Amino acid sequence: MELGGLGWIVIVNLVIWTGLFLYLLRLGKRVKELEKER
Amino acid sequence: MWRLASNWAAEALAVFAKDWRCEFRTRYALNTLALFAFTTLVVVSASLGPLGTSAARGASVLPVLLWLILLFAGAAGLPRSFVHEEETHTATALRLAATPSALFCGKLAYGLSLVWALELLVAPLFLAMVSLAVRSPGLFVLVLAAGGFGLAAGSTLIAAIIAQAQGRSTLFAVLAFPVLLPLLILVVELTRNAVAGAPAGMALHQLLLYDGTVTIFGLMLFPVVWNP
Amino acid sequence: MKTLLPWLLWVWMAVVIWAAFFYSPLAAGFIGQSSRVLFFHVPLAWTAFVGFLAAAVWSARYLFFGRRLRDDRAAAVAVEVGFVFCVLATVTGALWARIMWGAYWNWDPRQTSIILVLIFYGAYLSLRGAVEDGEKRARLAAVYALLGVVVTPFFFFIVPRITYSLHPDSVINSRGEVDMESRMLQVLLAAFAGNAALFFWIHNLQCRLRALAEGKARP
Amino acid sequence: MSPTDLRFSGVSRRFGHLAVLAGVSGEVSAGQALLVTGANGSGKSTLLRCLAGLLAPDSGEIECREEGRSLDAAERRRRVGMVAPDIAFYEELTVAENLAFFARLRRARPERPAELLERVGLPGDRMAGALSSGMRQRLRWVWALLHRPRLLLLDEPFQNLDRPGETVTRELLEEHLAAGEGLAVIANPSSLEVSRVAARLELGG
Repeated sequence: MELGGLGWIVIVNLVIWTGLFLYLLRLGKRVKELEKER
Repeated sequence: MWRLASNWAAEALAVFAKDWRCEFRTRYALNTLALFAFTTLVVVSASLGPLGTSAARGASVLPVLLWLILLFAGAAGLPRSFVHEEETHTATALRLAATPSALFCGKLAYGLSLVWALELLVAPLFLAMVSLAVRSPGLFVLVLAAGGFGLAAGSTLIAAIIAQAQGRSTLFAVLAFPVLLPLLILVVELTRNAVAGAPAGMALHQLLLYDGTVTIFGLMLFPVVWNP
Repeated sequence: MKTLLPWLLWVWMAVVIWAAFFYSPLAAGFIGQSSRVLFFHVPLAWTAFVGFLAAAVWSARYLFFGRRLRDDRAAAVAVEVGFVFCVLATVTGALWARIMWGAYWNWDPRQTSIILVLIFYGAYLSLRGAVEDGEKRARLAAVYALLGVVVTPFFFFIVPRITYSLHPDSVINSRGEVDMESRMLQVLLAAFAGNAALFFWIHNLQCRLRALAEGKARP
Repeated sequence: MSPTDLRFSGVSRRFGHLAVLAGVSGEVSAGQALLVTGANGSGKSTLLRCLAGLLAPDSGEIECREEGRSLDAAERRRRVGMVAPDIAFYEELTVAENLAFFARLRRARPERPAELLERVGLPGDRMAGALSSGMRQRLRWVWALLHRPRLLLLDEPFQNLDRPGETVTRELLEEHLAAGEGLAVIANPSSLEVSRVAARLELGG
């Protein structure tokens, strides 16, 4: 892939963002489960 | 007020005297520091080879090596002042008896005298072994003194922190080096200036500012580190 | 409402990403599309910075206002999450540097500073790992976090002197003005707001998770 | 000088997941002793360390009052004299040098160490590292009493002492309490016969 091209930037950032969001969702689910347990 | 201050000074002095008396009986810190510094000194100047004699390149590289030797020798000997108290369980008695800020000052004075003694040994030997000529010796001595102070102050505070943790010997380097790095950069820059005979410039003010900041921070926060 | 908020943040960030590519113009003097990295790289770095600052504030609060363990927990989580953000900022920065300067790493002042910050907070985390007792760990780590805030400003004077910079002007330039195309600035600030929200969201969840885990351990 | 009182309530401390102390309360006034008993691991030493200000309790109040004023942790620490198995001295220094150092820190009279050493029968010129365990215990007693403490915290105080050693340290304790200004908290696995014990606290079980 060409460096400096749009594709490169899109891919890197989408990886970061989806990663962070998936992490956030998983965390939220775990906290909710644990809080329900109490 | 006056009595309070003189009591405080007497306490700090007592800690300093106690540390040196223990040191003279065992010679642990003096031996390790001196041997460590001397060995690295020989290794460095022997493996350096011709670079040491090339004045142009030497003037920029050699100050780095000098301060790295001092830094690592300090890291080998300085943390002991607090680690030993915790390891031999004398820290409990000291916690109940000493005023924290006076204790910090006593320990700092002890560390400082060790570092200055070390510099007195290492610096002339280093200059002779790598045949480095210093154009402004006054600045060179000043940098050694102020840099040594910063090294002792930072190390004393970090030593107090790691003495209460596990894995002390490696942890000291991990915690101390990021804190000492600005100091290291400044003293290397100033030592280069001293070697080249250039004026000290802003770096000297910044070095003194660093010394003052770390000392005041240590005096203020050491009680929190030392006591629960 | 509460279940809606994460989706709102989702949409917000999606809009920001769209705007970064289609709304904002390209900045002058950058190779290809590379100036668009700005909208991802800069907010990450800012957010990490805010996180570390917040950690120092929580540490000070722990030490001097009540010694509550939840302040310590908040400081620890802020450093951990801030560390991740900081790593991401470093990586995006390095990728951009490869495009612009031809190498991933070239000891630019910014790169030097960010690696020093990473080392410092790495040391903070290893200190936490080396103390078992909760009260002691909180106390020692808080002092170290504050020491960082006192010592790191020195790099601000020193680092530019020992390295030379190719880094573009900060958003607020050396004359203290904001010098940026207004559409770019809008997207940048929106991205920062999204990042900060994301940071504090993760922070909040992690703190609750840890409080629950600690409560569970107690019989 | 006015007498010192100590009161603590709901003191809890855990180490990791292990709750060593769970909500312990008690009270002692000047001239009295509190006797704390309990099996090994019941938290006697932990309680004493909390009272001395060497360990922060997770929850609970420790209040030390003098002239109707309550003291902060640093002031309390200054009034503590402690005999405990984990108190050690500088092995490279002689007994007299150790005590001179601590007398300096404690602002005690310079003659005080020698007087106490003579009472307990301990040679001042012996290296602290070369003491037997019974002599070490006597040194701990001398160290604890250097500055005429208000709060005397004794953790297994007669451990390793021979008959004369126990007699003289019991006398010292009696004198400390008889002066009516300070108090004592005594922790021991089994019950002890000590005069002026006003309250007993059984930990664990």
